[in-house]
Amino acid sequence: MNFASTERAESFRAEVRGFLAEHVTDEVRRRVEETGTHHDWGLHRAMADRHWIAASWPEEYGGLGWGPWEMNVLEEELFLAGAPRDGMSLTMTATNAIHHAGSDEQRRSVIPRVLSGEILLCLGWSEPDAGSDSASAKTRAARDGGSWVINGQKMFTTMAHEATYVFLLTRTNTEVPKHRGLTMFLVPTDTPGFELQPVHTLGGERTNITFYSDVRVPDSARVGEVDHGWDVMRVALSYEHGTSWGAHLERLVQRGAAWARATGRIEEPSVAERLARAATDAEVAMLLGQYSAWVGESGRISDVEASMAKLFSSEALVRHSGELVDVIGPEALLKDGQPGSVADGDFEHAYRQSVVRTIYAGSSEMQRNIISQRGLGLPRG
Amino acid sequence: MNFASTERAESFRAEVRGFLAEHVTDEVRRRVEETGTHHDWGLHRAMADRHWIAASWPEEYGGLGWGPWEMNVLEEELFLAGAPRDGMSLTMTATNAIHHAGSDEQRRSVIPRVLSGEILLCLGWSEPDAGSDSASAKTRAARDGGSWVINGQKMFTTMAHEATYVFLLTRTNTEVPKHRGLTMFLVPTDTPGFELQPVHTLGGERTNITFYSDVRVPDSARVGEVDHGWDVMRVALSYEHGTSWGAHLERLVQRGAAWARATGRIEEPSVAERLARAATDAEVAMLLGQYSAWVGESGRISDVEASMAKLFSSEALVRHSGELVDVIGPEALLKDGQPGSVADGDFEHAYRQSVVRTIYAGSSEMQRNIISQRGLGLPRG
Amino acid sequence: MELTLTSDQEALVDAFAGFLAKESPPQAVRAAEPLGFDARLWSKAVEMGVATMALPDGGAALLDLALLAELVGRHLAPIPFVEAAVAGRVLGEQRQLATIALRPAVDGVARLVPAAAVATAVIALDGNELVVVEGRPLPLAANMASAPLADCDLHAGERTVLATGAEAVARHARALDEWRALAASVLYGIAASALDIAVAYAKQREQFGKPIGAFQSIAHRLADDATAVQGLQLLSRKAAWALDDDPTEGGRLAAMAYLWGGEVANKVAGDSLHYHGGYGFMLEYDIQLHFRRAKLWSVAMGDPRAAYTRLGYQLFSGAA
Amino acid sequence: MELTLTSDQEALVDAFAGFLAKESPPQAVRAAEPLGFDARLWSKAVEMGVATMALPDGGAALLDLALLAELVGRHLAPIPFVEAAVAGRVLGEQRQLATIALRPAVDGVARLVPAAAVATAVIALDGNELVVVEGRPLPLAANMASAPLADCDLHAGERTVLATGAEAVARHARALDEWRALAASVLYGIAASALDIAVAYAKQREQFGKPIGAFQSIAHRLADDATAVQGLQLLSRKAAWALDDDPTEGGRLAAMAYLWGGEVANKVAGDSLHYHGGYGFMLEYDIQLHFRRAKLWSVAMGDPRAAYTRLGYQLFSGAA
Repeated sequence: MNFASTERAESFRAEVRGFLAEHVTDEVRRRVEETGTHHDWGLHRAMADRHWIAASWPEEYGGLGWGPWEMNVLEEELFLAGAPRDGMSLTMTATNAIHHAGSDEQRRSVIPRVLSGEILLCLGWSEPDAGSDSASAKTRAARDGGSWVINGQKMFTTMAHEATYVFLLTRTNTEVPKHRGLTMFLVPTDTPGFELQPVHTLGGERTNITFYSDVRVPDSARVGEVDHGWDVMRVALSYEHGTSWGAHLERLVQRGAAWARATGRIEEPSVAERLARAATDAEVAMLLGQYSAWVGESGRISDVEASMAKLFSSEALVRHSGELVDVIGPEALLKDGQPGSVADGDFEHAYRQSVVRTIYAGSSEMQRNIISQRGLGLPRG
Repeated sequence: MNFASTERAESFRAEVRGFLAEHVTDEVRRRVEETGTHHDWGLHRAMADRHWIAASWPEEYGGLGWGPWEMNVLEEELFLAGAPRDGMSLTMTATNAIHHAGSDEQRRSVIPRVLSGEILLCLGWSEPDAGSDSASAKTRAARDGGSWVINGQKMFTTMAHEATYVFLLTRTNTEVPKHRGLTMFLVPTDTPGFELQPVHTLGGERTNITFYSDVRVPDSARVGEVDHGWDVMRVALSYEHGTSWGAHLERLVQRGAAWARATGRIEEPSVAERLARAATDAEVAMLLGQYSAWVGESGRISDVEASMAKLFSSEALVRHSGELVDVIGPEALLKDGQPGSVADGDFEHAYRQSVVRTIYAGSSEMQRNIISQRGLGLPRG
Repeated sequence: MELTLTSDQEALVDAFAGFLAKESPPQAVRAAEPLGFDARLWSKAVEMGVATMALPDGGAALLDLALLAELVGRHLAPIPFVEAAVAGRVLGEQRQLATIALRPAVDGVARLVPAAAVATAVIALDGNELVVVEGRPLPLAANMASAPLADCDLHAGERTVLATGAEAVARHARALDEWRALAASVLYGIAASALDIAVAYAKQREQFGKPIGAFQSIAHRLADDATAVQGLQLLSRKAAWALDDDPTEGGRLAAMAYLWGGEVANKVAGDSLHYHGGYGFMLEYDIQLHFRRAKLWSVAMGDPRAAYTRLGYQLFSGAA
Repeated sequence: MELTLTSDQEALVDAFAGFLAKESPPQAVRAAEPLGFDARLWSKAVEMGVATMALPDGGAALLDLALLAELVGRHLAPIPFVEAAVAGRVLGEQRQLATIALRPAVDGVARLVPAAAVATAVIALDGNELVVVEGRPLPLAANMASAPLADCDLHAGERTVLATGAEAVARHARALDEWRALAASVLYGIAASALDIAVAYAKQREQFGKPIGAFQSIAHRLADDATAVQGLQLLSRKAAWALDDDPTEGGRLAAMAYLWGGEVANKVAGDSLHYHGGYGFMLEYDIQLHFRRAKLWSVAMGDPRAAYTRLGYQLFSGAA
């Protein structure tokens, strides 16, 4: 047993860090901030050039064969650099599912363009009445000869305005229990009848509502078997669990400590104490993430471990982003660019953004269900 | 609207405080500590002499006609003085139910002896498999001619070793839903077949398991109608809700502040801060209790308000008793009488005792159910 | 203790609640962003007399003002009711429109003064002088809460010294106690409204075939939140009452109410936001308005932890 | 990162776990109260070699000791394993039975030294001297946790100065880092065992017609607790590993692990006690044993809040 990172991982780390220092410029960050679109085509394509978009994939499929451990390093560094990554992470969640469950034609037509950085995919899962409970989706896909006609509406289709396809969850059967009447499609966003409406959020991120009015796709757009969409979703969901959420908190602590040192406030006992507590939580959060990656690296299912990492780090981020604002006082809430604003408005931004991290990619409540039921073997309520 | 106490209540307060200073001697406290029996006959009878045992009752029934507000003052002072009060509070919970639901004969034979301080009653409600869920009681009472034969076992029959009667919840019908097959009895503790076994607890309190083996009582021992015991229980439960739980916390804060001042530790910022936080919670806890008393005084049902007061003050007590031990360090955990022990071991004692206060008289979970369902109108789970 | 509102108080609350329900709906609150000031709303409120009633001869007790401040919080009304009330009581007269700096000036500048971006008079403690500086509204310091904060150079306008030395300090301290009590009432209003929104949403929103309010994980947190909100109502009202009627307790209670209020409002608004799932983050839902405002009110005077420490010294240190 | 135990580690853990399961069941833990020491158990443990393996030439890494300390915590074993291990590493040899004072002596007296009521040698920092004082076990300072604490007069026995000045301070600081890492492991063991007890009870105990573990209010808190326990396992093991293998990180991680460990163990033991309802308070249930011990371990060095503050200075203050 040892906690040392591998030389290989650390040499990746150095390489990634150097790359990000070059590509995640202040201009990139500013554009992300202004548009709320957490994606930068320049960064994305530069990463694609290095095969980092799907680095975990075998080399024969266009990846680098990195294990969860190296992927964790990559993600940690992306978070620590404050790099925009929604585009690549949403795209890869869908692409992993297509890789596993798609048709040969889908793999051929979609995957190379994803890996080259040419296109993005987005996820059409949530609906107005189906948030945590995705399986109760009502967006309808009806067979019409050799094609399907889709009608409905999806919430939070983040990145739809940049994506070439929506990886769409639809209902194809209402006569069976909800999990058994779902089918997945890959819907091109230029299909007639597809429309979107931007949604602006508290954290500054832009997302979308997407509308489907008699959207017609051929049967070849179907991913997986008819009425077996939930199986495909489960594959996708298993890739949605990142492991490096703790890096958000680590970044916040580093920024907070830099501020406290620069202003001399670190000399106040309660400031030192709060930063030490935050740093301790960050250490735990990073370790839980690394543990989850290590379990994955060992070839075991790491759903419970991933849930622990996500639950702990997102809840800790909420606590500590609030605490840091308290430490700093009203100046912490000034917008970036205002006279007297602190750390480029990072703390007010973190405070606004943190709560959403306890919601997306599985709310804290869903994570606690997974941990208590799958991890501890407690009965369902 | 005003927050001033009434002159009448404050003159009670002065009187009660003087009385307690005289009767709650160090010797009384020591005996309570040693035996774990939170009752002192001398104090109890001195209170009975003043008609304080049932001060809320009308004068014609042997009380003083005090409203919830004055009762709250009395209870606050009892808590602040660290007076033993299990004997009187358990007795009065049962006696209130007998007063409302008992037969004339029961009222005549029991109540005068209670009010004179001659006897105590205890509550036989909890069972091994029925804690928060009292209505699932299994202790069986079976009719046999003109009498009843009782068999079963009760947990946490606190004060049974001093009491003359157990106010006993039994099952008389297994063919109906659980709440509708219960009957209450008043069982003399000298009845053959009644036995008890002491139970010693973390907080130092002594309670008992009571056993009922072919305990035979006449039908005149029944309180309320056959199979309508739950109605009687509800009356009793409505009297179980005290309002002055906050005074426990206030007492702890006062002791903590006295210690911090005496040792000079109050000059440490984090010590001052923690005491101020505890004092703030104590203020809130006392106010919630007073509010509940005031709602009761106004003639309205105060179940939600009482639940809030109990929930908040017991959970705050757990937090702050732990914090105070932290502030003081290992010395806080020394037993009373050890060289270097702090405040007569009050803090280690409070730490051990505090958690049970989140359990008895309705666990925090039960209080949250009451608040969310009756207070906020949320649906049952 | 008598917690029923008097008939006068009830009439006052009813009138102002009706006014704000009509004139300060969420659309108006949004429209007033990012300055956080609705001039039309304020002039109507002034017409109603809510600004003048705060004055020493306006006939209102601080508790009456607290009841109005609760409503300002509930409706997130973009008017400097609290600032103007406190400043008016310092000046003894109404000026169009006065406010007060919560932190002592440093090098002659009072930083992030509430309402200074819309006020024409700023009261501040500048060294050992209590001053009022009159001039035009100052440039907005744009912030997360859309509050009309501004920095104020105390030598840049028409400066009048109101008091010096101990008197200056005492008058400023009294004003801050009043501000704390009224800010606690605003925080109560924000928290109570965030709770109402959460409860309504939890009853209506269904997941897994039942209202989310039927899940204990949400219902029990709401019970804790409701308890905290009830406690805050009592504590903030008691603080306002005590500042008038129980002077030895007023300062202590105002400090407690303000600090507790900050904790409660941030927790309840944050919880309510969380229960909304993704919807809470959509700017078109109202709860984010509460979430952003609660935080600024709670840190307007600086680090709450430091304030708890000062309160601890004040309450328990033999020295103080 | 490789988190699988080596085969040596696994053998060590299996052997000691088997030993403690047999020799230190809850009855034995109770029987050892209030002194908190089972002499027979300790001499068997010494025979097994768990005391000597801690020595510099005993061949054990600190991580190996941490794995054993976890088991001491899990079984609440009434033996001074941690104290003897840390003291042995200071002395470089095994003495029957050495311990170490965690706080510097004041006026020549080290207060509430762990295991000093059963030890014959006490190491302490006395001014700028690192001393060992030999003599008989000292009178028990009876305490809530039933731990063999005692006050030690550093001039009352046979006193040997081990080091002076900077060397004394450095050796003592190193020993405390080791103590912190091993104490964190004990706290992990207590927390993990309290969690196991809670989970087993929540599956078996029924109320309102279902196991209490099916209620979200309990299940979700258990999920939080399980997460904290997992985090503590990782952090405490990493701290022990780093003290040997990554010296620049060891002290920081040991401080974090110990402080976090105290929080987790107290929370999880308190929660577990709470889930037991009234039964948790019956002395015959085991969970109260965990609850009482967790608190002492967490405050043995004094106020954890002050320790967090020192850690903050150490991590972030340019001056340190």
